[in-house]
Amino acid sequence: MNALHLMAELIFMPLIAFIVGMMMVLMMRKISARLQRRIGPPFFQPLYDIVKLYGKDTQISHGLIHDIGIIMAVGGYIGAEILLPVPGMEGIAAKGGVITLSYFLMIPSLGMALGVGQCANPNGSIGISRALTAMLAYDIPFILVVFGAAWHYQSTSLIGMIEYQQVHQWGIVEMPLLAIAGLFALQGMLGKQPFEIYIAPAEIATGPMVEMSGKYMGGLFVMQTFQLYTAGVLYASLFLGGGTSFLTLLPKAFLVVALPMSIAFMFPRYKTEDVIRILWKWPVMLGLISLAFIL
Amino acid sequence: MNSLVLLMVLPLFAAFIIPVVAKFSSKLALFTGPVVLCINLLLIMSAWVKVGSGAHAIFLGGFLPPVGIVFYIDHFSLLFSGLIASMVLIVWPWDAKESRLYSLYMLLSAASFGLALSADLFNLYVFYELLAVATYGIIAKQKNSSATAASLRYLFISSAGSVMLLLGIAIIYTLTGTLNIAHLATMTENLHGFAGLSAFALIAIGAGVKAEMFPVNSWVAEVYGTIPRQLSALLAGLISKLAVVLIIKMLLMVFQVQAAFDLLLVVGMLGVISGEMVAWRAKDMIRMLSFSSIAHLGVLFIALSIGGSKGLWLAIAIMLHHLLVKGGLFLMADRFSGHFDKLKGLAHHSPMSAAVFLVFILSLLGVPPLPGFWIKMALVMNLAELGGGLYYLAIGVILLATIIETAYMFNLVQTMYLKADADSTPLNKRYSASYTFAKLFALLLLVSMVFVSPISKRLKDIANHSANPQIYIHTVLPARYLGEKS
Amino acid sequence: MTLLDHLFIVVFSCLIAISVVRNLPIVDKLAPVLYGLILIMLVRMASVAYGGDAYLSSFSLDLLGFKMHWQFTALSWYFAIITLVAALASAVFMSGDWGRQYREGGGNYGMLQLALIVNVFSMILLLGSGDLLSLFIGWEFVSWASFLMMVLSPSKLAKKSAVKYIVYAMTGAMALMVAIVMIYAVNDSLEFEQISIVFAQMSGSSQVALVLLLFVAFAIKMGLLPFHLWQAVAYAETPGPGAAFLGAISSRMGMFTIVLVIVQFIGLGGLKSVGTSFANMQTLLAWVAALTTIIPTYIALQQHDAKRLLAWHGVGQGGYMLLGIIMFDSIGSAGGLMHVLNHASYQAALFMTVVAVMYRTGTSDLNKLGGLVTQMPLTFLVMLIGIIGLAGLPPMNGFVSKWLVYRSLLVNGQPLLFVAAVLGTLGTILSVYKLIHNTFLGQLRLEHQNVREVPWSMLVPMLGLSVIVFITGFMPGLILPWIASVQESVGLPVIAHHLGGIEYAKGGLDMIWVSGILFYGFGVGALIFYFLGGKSKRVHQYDNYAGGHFLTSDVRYHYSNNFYPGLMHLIGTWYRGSFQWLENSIVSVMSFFSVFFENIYRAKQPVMLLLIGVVLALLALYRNLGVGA
Amino acid sequence: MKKELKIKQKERTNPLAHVFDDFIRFCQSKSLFMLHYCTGCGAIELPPAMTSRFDMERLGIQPMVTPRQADILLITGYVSIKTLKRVILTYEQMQSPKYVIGICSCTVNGGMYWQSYATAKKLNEYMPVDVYIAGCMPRPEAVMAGLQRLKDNIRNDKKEHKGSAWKDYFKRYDYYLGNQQALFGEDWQTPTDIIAEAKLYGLETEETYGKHTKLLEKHQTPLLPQEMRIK
Amino acid sequence: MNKVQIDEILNKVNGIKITHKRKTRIRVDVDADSLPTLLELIKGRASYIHLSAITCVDWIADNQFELVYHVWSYEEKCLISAHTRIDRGSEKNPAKYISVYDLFKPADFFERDIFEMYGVTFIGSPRMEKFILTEWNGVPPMLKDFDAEAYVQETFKWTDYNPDWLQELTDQGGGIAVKPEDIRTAGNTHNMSTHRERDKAKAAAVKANDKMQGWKQ
Repeated sequence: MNALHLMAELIFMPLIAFIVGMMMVLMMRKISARLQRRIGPPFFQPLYDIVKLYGKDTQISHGLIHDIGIIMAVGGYIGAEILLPVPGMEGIAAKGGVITLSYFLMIPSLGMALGVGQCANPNGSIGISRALTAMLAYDIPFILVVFGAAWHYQSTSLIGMIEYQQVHQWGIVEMPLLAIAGLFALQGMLGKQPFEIYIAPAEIATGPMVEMSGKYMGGLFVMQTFQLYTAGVLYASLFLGGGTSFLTLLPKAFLVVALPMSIAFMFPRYKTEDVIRILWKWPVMLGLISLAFIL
Repeated sequence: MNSLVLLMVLPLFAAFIIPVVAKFSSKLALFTGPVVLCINLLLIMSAWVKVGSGAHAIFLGGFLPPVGIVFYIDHFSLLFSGLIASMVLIVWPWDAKESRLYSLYMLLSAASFGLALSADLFNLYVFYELLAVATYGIIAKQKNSSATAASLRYLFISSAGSVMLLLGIAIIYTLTGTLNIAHLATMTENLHGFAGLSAFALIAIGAGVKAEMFPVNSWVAEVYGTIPRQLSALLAGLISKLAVVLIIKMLLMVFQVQAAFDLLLVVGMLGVISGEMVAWRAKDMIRMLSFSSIAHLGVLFIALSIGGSKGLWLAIAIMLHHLLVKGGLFLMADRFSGHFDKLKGLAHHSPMSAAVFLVFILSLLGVPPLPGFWIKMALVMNLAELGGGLYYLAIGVILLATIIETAYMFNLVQTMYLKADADSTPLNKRYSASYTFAKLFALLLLVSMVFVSPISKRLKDIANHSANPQIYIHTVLPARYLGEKS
Repeated sequence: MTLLDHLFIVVFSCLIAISVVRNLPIVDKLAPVLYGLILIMLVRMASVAYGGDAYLSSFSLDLLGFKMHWQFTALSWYFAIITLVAALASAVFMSGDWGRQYREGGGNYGMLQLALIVNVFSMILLLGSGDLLSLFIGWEFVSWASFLMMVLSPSKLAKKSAVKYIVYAMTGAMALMVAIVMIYAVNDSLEFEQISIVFAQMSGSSQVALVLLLFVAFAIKMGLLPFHLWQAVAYAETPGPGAAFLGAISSRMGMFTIVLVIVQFIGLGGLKSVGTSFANMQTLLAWVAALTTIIPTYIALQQHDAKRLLAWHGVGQGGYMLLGIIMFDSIGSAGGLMHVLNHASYQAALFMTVVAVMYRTGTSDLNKLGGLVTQMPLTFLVMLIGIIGLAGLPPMNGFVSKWLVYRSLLVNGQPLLFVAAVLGTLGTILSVYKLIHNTFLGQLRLEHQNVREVPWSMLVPMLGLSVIVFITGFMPGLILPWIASVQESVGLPVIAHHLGGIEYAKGGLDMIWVSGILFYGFGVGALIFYFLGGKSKRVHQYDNYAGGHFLTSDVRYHYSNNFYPGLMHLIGTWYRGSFQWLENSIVSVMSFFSVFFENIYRAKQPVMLLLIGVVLALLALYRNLGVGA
Repeated sequence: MKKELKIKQKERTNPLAHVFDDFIRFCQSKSLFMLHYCTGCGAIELPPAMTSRFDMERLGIQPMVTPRQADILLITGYVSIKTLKRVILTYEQMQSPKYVIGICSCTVNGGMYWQSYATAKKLNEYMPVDVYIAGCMPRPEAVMAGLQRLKDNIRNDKKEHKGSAWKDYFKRYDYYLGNQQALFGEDWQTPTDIIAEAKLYGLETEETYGKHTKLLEKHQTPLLPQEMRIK
Repeated sequence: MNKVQIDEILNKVNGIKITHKRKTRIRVDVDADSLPTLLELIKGRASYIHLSAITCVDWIADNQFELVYHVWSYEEKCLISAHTRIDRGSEKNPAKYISVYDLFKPADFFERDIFEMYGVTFIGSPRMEKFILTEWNGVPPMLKDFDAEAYVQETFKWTDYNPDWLQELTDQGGGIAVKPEDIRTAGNTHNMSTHRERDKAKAAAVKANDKMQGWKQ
């Protein structure tokens, strides 16, 4: 791991994540448009949005913790991207296993929660309490999936999992039920339509993002790109054998993200307790059944 | 050695002289009692030195053993007589109005000395009755109606008890033809049948009335509630122990058999549980202390059921510890008593009395450095060594009792340390002898904490000496008589 | 006079010194110095923590045929160092301005200092015990010492909960006594080795009885599930930094004894042999631990008093320690042991922050606070580091020990336990955010406008503890050698470690790299935030979007009550009584019996009983005479 | 024509800044977040503009809920005086560069309610308006055309200076404040501190302060944000 | 309940004039002080339990207000509108009337609205305060003698309206023929007292405008 390689990984991994993430956001908005028989936004729309938000002349802040919250949100995800193995750049990913990665995904939500907390806006606080409850809901099936995968591949490092899958069949072939449970959990993780109670625009004015203006909102848009990218690549490396090169990894990642998106825009929004009830019932049951097979 | 008879004679004589002396000068009457007791104390000390490690028997009136009255002097009985003398001195009612109370106290001490020393059944029974009569008299002395009701109830129960005691002695007499304990000790085999055991049961329950044994101790709460605190300290602390001594004499010398031990064990356990449970609900200080003393006597019976010198040693240790703690607590109750709520905020008025109270409680519960812990530990260890389901049940009962004790004792302590508010009674701050004696007891307890091992060694010797029947028989029955027999 | 004797003498002399000087003003200066002195004495014995052999004390007592002697192993040293650091921090916290306010508020300050030193002395005594009897004596001392600490606060509820605690503690002590007696009865010796010898000879049922008794005794002190009802209320009501000390280490003495007795002498083989192959003792203990992580955490979620919330978390985290230890493999036990130190550090820091908030605002009720971050920024920083540690997120030490526990659950293939532990962690994250949000974030109330930061005498210990939380998180290698030597002394497989973390065949953990990446991410995020975006204008809290409504100061719109309504709809009904029924049932049985016995004593016809007895005796006599004659 | 007020905002000197500015202005024109304040009847025209037939998203315009995130403030229909207070508050809560589009003729000159005592007649007296879309409820095509016009204004704002009307609010704050005080009385105040914002971003001119701002200072002590203080 | 029965109940009120407009509409004229008894009567006896509205008409000429109480019956499927006249009062002693809040709870809102718009205070109504026009503290606006247009003329300044698109049109020679101000001033309606004169002036202005337009065809 010479210094140059390290520097390359540190800089390029988040960049790749950002670019691929933006393409995923575009795909998401195109899918929702197509489903509503609309044309949908132009190709570079996510880039325009982010640059416009960062280019705003004035933005308001409610205090130092508000700024630090957004920094933690973006920084947490940048850390998570570096831990996510990408073909050709696995140096650092070897250092932290899948448990560390799942914890890294919790840091941004906690950071954002702190930032929104200081905005002293009741809509934000209600949104955050729902976001954390939703996190509680989707993390149980997600952890079950991670447990099953780690147990099946006998290692917690993602690189080990990918090598295992290159040799044997893909994870989805050997653990179909677990893969479905993983998809369900992914639906909750991405925080899109059916489990989007914490951004309910009409009810609590986009929940946590109520006081985010200018570069703060830009930070959250960047976080969304990272979120989609991480979900896609993580699922791909867990179940679809990860890619030896970008050409094989990216289509899988895009497919993995496209599936929940197309489901998402068909659904209205669940109440908070229904989110928990559903995410604790079906994916957990699927996960346990498949674990029974694996163990 | 024969001067020891004076121990019993002097108080009797004083008991009848005091009313006459009181005619001339009440002050002289006041002091005759304590003077007599001091003389007795001196006699006991000299006897203690003379007896050394051996034992001595006094045959009254020159009659030879199986017939006459025998006094058996050894460290065990001297220890108890010493305790009697000092306890009666401590609780002496200096401010009693008329002299009849003094004579009753003299009668009481005489009976106690008799019980401690005499070595034959009938004599024991006589002194037991004398003791009962003396206590009725003292209890009835109180003016209020509840005292008379309590003494009436006590009269009924103890008379029934003494009837049972007499019946037991009668059965033994019919079986063996003799009443001298040493003589009985030589012919134990025909006493071990069913009749013998039922006799032992009768004697135990008969003496149990005074020793607050389970079925027959319902008088305890009422009597202690109404009589003055010093007297209840004497009764709970010492007199109950004398009744137990009676049982011990029978148990050790004659009835060293498993059935007897089991009887005592069961009765002890019932006593412990009933005492603790009711104490847990008690809302009044005196009622709580009396039921707690019932419980502790239950523990004493359990210790006795171990049998042999180990059992006796533990019993003595428990008796002494209970005397100090329960006696001290009752003496303390003189300063503050009554319903718990009235004790709120007591610790802020006089931190000293609260501290003393705390020391007594901690030793009662068996908190490590204090002697209570070592006694409880030794008791539980010995019970475990005996093995067997019943003994483990006994351990369980003792420890459960400790937990319940913690609960209600510390409820009381907690109310003490709360902020005082309107309706808590002000402490009667006037100087009272019993409070100083309570502090003395506490001091004794703390001092004994340091010398635990030497004291325990001394008690072990006493127990070994007095627990084996052979020494007893040889001292009481002269070799001549024995030679013929064997 | 070995080093251990020096330690005992120094601790005892400190006890005497403080008890003498406790009501004089110089106790504020003296107490921290004394604790520092004891800490130095302990550090001198550090060789035992780096693989050295145990220190034997020259004292030995022979009472009533029981021999007692004292020794200091790596395990006792590890717990002792945590106790001393926690005691030093709370002493410094106590002796400054908080002490002055406590004195003016009518509290008995001298007694609190005395209680702290008594606690430390009894804990050192327990940790140094060499055989079962000295263990028991130390155990009683510790129970009574923490009772003394709890009973000091003037409120009536505190005294009631203290009495409830002492009853629980005495039950535990009695259970321990029965176990010791069972061991002693076999071959009359109270040495620790006896436990394994006796356990081997014992029949199946008495084995179960022995293990259950031992576990009940230690579980009560540690507040594991069936006996957890006393701990939260008792620790929450203890005055100020006393709660910090008790919360941090007092209940972990149960963990010390579990490791010492059950893990070291009964061991995995013993536990597995007890009970059927499927439901053996190890799975039972594991499930008690798992339930202890979940249930108290979700009770904590409902509390609206900050101290109560933290106390309930103390109970919950105890479950992690047991879960780690009960796995008996190198990383699991390392996780359990390390969690003791980690939890002690951030629990003490969090309790101190709550006390600091109470010092300034007078209340710890989460529904009456809010927006204090601008007024008390340093306290906020300490609480932030504390809650990151408590929630177990990367840069802090809580993450390392939780990672170890998860890793061992993964290796041992325990999916249900794994999910239970994760449920506990997520519950912690939720309730911990509620804590920091309701006190420090959100709308600042009118009455707290001029609240200022707490004085330095309270800040220094808090910041010190949070530095410990961060350092041991960033470089867990600092304390892993201690844990390795403990594992070795207790007979567990030793963990392979380096400064950054743990090497493990199938995926280790390197905290230096992980934290490095995290801080690199934060750096890049800050870079993006400050350089790409323009200047941002700070605005007042009333300049807020409220659907076009003009916000004014008399409207209180800080969202704090019923913070997780969705979750509470779903699981709220299960937790209403928070298992209070468990306790009430025992009490009602007890009072039933006592009423029953009381009636016996009040019954008017005891004489009847006697007469029946007499008649029986007569019958026996008649029968006997018939036979005898 | 009103004279060109020089603002103190320093023009960025380095050429890269200009390239950067052009790119940002291009992106601003391509992505606009719309907050439509359905005051009057014009609001019903916007759903069709957003849905499949006209699809505003093609132009990069998304509906947003809170003023903090929004760039365009669509005032659809007559603005009663009571509503005008909320509209001004919302406008001030939006972050610049912000644009106001007045849909329906009621915002232009009072429309059919021109003689009503309760409605504000000209919207641009109270806040700078970029684009008016006349029509007593203009059809969605007109709305789309208006939005397209706004995008063009933003893109070539450097030449035509039609895209930065928002600066006018800071430059001639006193004029706007005067009109507002005329309607709502002298003690009219909003929680946002426009004067401090103008100072911070260097958008103040001599016309920002005047008689009306003095009146404002008399009635309102500006809400200073609580700063973190250690001691 | 047919027409005869309802008339028999209504005639209990002395001085009442009943006109049956339709099966579902009955108009009743009654003097001011006997209206509450009428309402109580029809509510109690004839199941007219729903007071759907109270309206007020400003007869400025007769210096009177006319209060109309519309009461609906669900059983009869019929509405009784009770008309009454109260004195209009003046600046110094404003118009007063008794409130029917104790009979019909919704009356609270209707009376509050009439108080705001016409200045009639209802004694006994719970909240006699501003309802909709919280910003308005001038004359009650629905009164006839309040001229909204005059108010508008002096509060709002009509700046000349020549936006740049109009500039371009005029440069190409087009533009507005008759400026809106001319129509407004030509029409000059604000001092016309009756509608008819205003309409006549408006028609003249429009004809002038068409004439101008003529040249464009």
